[in-house]
Amino acid sequence: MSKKKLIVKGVRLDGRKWNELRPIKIEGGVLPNADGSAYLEQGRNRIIVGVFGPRELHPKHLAKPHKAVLRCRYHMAPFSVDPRRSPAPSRRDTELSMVIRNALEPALFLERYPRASIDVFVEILQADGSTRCASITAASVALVDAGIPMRDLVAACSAGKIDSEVVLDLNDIEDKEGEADLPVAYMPKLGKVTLLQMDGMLSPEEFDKALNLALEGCNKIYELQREALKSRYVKQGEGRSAE
Amino acid sequence: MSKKKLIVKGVRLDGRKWNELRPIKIEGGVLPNADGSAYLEQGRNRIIVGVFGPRELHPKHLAKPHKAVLRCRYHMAPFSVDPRRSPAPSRRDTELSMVIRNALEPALFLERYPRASIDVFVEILQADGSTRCASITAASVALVDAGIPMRDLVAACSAGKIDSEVVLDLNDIEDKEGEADLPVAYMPKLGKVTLLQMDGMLSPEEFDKALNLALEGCNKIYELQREALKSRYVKQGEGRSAE
Amino acid sequence: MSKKKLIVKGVRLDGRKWNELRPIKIEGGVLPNADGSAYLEQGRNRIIVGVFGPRELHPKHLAKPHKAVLRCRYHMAPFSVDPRRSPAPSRRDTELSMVIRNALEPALFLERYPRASIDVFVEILQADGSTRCASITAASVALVDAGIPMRDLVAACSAGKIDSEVVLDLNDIEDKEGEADLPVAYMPKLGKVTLLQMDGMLSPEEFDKALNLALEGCNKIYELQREALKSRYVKQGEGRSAE
Amino acid sequence: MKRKRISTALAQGKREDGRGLMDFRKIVIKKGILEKAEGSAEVWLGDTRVIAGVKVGVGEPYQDTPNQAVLTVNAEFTPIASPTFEPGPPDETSIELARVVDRGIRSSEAIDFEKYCIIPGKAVYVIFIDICILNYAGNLIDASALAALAALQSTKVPKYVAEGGEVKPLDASEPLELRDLPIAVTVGKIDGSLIVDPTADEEDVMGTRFTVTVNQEGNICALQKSGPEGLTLEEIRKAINIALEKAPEIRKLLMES
Amino acid sequence: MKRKRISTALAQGKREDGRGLMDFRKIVIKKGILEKAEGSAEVWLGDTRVIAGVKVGVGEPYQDTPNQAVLTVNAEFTPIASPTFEPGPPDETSIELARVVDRGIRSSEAIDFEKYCIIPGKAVYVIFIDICILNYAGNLIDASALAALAALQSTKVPKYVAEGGEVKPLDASEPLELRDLPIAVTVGKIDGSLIVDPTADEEDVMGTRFTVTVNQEGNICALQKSGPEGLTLEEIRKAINIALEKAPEIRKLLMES
Amino acid sequence: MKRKRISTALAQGKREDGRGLMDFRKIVIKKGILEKAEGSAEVWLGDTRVIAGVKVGVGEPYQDTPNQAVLTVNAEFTPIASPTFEPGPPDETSIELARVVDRGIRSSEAIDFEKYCIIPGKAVYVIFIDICILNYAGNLIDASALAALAALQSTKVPKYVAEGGEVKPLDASEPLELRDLPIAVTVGKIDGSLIVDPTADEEDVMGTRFTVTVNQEGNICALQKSGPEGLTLEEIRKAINIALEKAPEIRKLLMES
Repeated sequence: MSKKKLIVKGVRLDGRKWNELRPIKIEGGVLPNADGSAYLEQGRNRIIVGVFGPRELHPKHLAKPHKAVLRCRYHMAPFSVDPRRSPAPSRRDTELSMVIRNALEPALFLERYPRASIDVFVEILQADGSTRCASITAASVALVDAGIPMRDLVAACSAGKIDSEVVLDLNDIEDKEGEADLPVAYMPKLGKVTLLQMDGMLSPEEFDKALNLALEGCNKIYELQREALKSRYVKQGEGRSAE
Repeated sequence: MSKKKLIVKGVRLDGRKWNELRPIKIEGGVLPNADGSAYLEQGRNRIIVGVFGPRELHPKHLAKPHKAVLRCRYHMAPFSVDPRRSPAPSRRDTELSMVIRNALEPALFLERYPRASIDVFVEILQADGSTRCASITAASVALVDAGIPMRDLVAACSAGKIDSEVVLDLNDIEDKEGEADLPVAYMPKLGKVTLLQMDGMLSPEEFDKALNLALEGCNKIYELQREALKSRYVKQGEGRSAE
Repeated sequence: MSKKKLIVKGVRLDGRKWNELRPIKIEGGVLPNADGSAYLEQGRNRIIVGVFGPRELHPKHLAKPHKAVLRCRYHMAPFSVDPRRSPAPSRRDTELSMVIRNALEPALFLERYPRASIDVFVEILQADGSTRCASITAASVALVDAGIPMRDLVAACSAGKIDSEVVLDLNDIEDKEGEADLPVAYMPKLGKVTLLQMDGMLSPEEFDKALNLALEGCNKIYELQREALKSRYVKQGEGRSAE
Repeated sequence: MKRKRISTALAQGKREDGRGLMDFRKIVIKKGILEKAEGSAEVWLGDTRVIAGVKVGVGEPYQDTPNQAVLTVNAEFTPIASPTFEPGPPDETSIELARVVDRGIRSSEAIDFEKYCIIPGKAVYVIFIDICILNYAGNLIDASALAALAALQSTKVPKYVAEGGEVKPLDASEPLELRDLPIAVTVGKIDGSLIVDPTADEEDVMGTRFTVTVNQEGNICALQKSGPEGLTLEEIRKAINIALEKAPEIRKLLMES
Repeated sequence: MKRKRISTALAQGKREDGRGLMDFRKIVIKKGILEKAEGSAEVWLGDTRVIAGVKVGVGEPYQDTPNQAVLTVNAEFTPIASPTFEPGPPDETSIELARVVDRGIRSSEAIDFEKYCIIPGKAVYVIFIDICILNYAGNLIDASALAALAALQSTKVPKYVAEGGEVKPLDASEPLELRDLPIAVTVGKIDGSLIVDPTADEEDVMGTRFTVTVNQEGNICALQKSGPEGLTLEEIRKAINIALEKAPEIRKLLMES
Repeated sequence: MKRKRISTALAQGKREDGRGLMDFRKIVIKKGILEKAEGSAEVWLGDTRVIAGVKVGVGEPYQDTPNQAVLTVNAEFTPIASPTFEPGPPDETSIELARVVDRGIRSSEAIDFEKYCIIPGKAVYVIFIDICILNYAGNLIDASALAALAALQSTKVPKYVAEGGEVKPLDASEPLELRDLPIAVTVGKIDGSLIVDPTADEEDVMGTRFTVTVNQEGNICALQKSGPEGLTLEEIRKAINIALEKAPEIRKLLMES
């Protein structure tokens, strides 16, 4: 649907190469009241995640006898997008809350906490494309910050197609004007993809290329998550590619 | 409120005489998952009813210690009318759900199932006038299909006044452009009227005539219900009058 | 924000002096079904309050083990204002329900009724400015009418600033076009202010003057409340000042 | 117990409160009780107390009736009206109440909707009737229909003119023109006896509630049967006759108020 | 127990109901089943039964796409479809279902949205696809996507013309032009086995649900992974290949219906 | 226990956290933290953390103020801010918070609403202030009022022109003009002691919360008393004086941030 050129002489509008991530900053333990938390910037995305639990689930009839219930909420601040959006949840919010939950669940030992809930609340303060991936990346760090044991960290990154090229980590305009968006979440140690959606059109070959590129992005982000958890803070400078 | 002629030379716009029902098709047992079900066509009405129960009622505080709770929902598919309607329930839907419940309740032995619920869900796939009557007719068959004992079948049919004439079984345009609409539900064996509403204007004499005509219609439909229950399927051809 | 003159030659648009209350009528025990009730007219305000309780609180999980829960609802009839308003509660209604609850609570012995609720329902039939004060005045009488012991009656009255003058008991146009509105509720015997809000702009000196004026108004209204409780009915004629 | 008390009385042709089966409680009608609404009325039916307010504005017509005014009837059961009423959005009972009142007014063509069109397809009068139940002591439909009608009788319609496709308010108003006075009469059936104007206790034990709305000329302009029991043909005819007989009495009261 | 039964069958390369892992249940497609909707279709996938209705109207375009028609897909799980479905507003599952169907149609550019613009920035066609689940027996996405497409195939678009900035209806209609036929194929994973067209019981024990939507030219136009387990790269590739293979078979059925 | 600890400290003229009765916690103000909003700010008041975002658009004015911009203030208690907050629509507390912040800005006439009218009666600027509570540690009103004001200070208003009755955007913006800086100071009463800037624990045991909003010239531009206890005249005067004294200190911080 695009008319505007998104890649000019091999360079994307924000100056990146096809296989380059946006600058990323991750910080754990940013909220005093939450059991765990993380703040993430990826390009102009600003996301804060708070984790509560394992804790007693209310109302009790929703509790499960043999495992914890993982609850996720993806929520956008009214000022996070242009024009301002209503604070009431949209259908998109509902779907994203669900796919984020599905992306995180394989990493957790829910069976260890019968009758409990683990609550992951994602607040999008500013949205700039690929927010569901960034939310999963941040939530993963917040879960570790909460002291909740995990099988592996879940790292997430999108790939996509713009101006007929497969590229990494779509920003807002690339998502809206581009030809395909492929958000992926991955547990690198376990080799499992836990989020996989696609919008737009890709040939099977392009899909293969885009999936591999997204996984490279996930691996890179995985390293940043681990650094952030070691030092409580990590910032990846500009101009670093995924390879 | 009408300008357009609805009866021309004794014949209604769809070709019927004043005392003629629209073609009717009734089929029981059409839904694998429901405890009982029925599908009904009456003119261009397409209605499907599913019955569940007697079953445990949730939430429990709504249960009654000495009898079952009958719950009815009248619901129109968004594409059932023109223009498309919102799937959220309207005030009309709420009222119709209530009058349908009141029309069916006298036929049931609710006192036999304390703490239980019997749920009757009506889905209007296409609406063409007198849908509340058609819903009751179909629900009655679905209740029997569910194996729920009944004092009598409830048969329902409307009469009304169009172009100053009392006529049987109003269709959509006759309902909207006509002078009166009198939906009636009846238990023929017990001689009890369980639904009776009126919209529009009738003299006491016209009311008597219309009520009697509607009851004749109910008797005819009652036969069709019984045939449908015997053979699981009945189709009444075109051009058969209520007498 | 005002252009129109609200005081002409020392006289307000409705003929009052700066320190004059509007005509007031209070009547207790007006509703057969409520445990206590009161009807109040103040200018063109028409307010009816019903009180229920102390009674068992539903749902039970909201009950408090050591005290009663006081619940208040401020509700405007759709025809109480111009243009007609939706019957759904507005944000203003929610805030006013809360400040009315806070204004009444200090007068009640909630600790005497653990697990119970006391419900105060305010219906504004016609609104003409300072309705929150009038609601508190009426609610206080309704609580006594319900036989609920009170530390003191709560009397309420607004003061404000219009055309640069501090005046008593703002009506609708004075509230909308004036420079400040100061609603106050007071327990005269105990010397406690239980409602205090302000909208608009006052210098500290003007605030002092307005607060004192409002308290004089409260004292006057307090007398009327006591008369109403003695005789079940009181009507204060026109043209009586607060002094 | 309540049931037994009521039944025993009915068996002797009387009501719990001493009334005969065909007697209404005392009816009090006050019109024009509010200054800010375009129309208003208060009705007492024994201890049942109802206020109706009419607000008149300007808005767009419905697409399928471009030259007709819009009428909306709404009912609220305020929580002061009964210890069992809870605040909240309208439930099934208040929706039914509003719709039965609406049907009576609409079917009788009491309001000439085409007269209250300002610019066809663009601007028409929008008439809101809001019914507010202040005390519930049975027979809300009859009380509400009466209050709505009394409020309409007191209604002053603000004048507007169309100027160059725009609607301009004039500083004038005139009484709403009413072409009919439809009266709702509700008949209850308890143990096979038919009664009018049931109390709350009677409604609790009543098997059927049947409302017949009758216009000035003695025609029927709305019917609503409710409740978990059926009616025989005989009972329907009796109820219709009761309503045809009672309606003029109540209409007289309304016109004299 | 259910789990064991299903697993045992799968271990022998079979399904509980006797199907092979790559077999769909019997598919029945009926187009144009309703007269009042502009388009309609009913689809059976074994006992799963879905109706889709298409309504076409005229409305305003979105601000950021002033010369494009508006498409809205909505799904309702009616309470007749399963004893566990409750009436109420759409939940997470029905929202996801509608959005996955929507994405397939939109990404494949099956509808030329610019063609269905009437007055740029002012009036465009508004196309509603409403999906109504009548019986739930698993694999709602594939059934719903198919029903939506079949309903679009049967759709007659009423004609409108722009006259002096106003939209006028003509008494004519023409078939909706479809440029593609995107087919959704859902693959489930149970105990490491991949299967197509899962039943309700299989869905209950399934760790992952992965839907691949494939267009006419064999390109991928939507993906949706769901469920609490992950997929390996190998499994993803296999699933994609299954979809690429199955989609043309189903498209053939659709075209022949 | 908590109560006793707090009371014991207050009896000795101190706070649980070592502050004096009239000391605010550390205040940090960051303006312009978001690129996409027209204005934004983050405020820390000790551990209380609040973000305010300002969005500016164009819309219709209210009928009774046809030549004035529209201001809407909204507050959300996000569930990350406290283990006891639940997601959902605004409750009584967040509505009160938003309305108190709104009242301070409106009463001080900090924004010249008439200046931000584009076409009288048709198009005006619509200014949304959304307050997002990220961590709750008491005194949300003061923190939120401060964040809202700081966000307004950072706001760039996109320029529009009226051309032939239509609104056209220009590719330019200019800072929002603020004519005043109203500061909210909340005073709490515990056991008869007045304190400023209460913590969450202090709020739990506080009988009264009294917020005084003070403008640049030392006038009072909003008051809000809350909580289940009353105030004496003496306490009201003291609280007003505390606010008149504290407000300039906080305003200075705001202007220097």
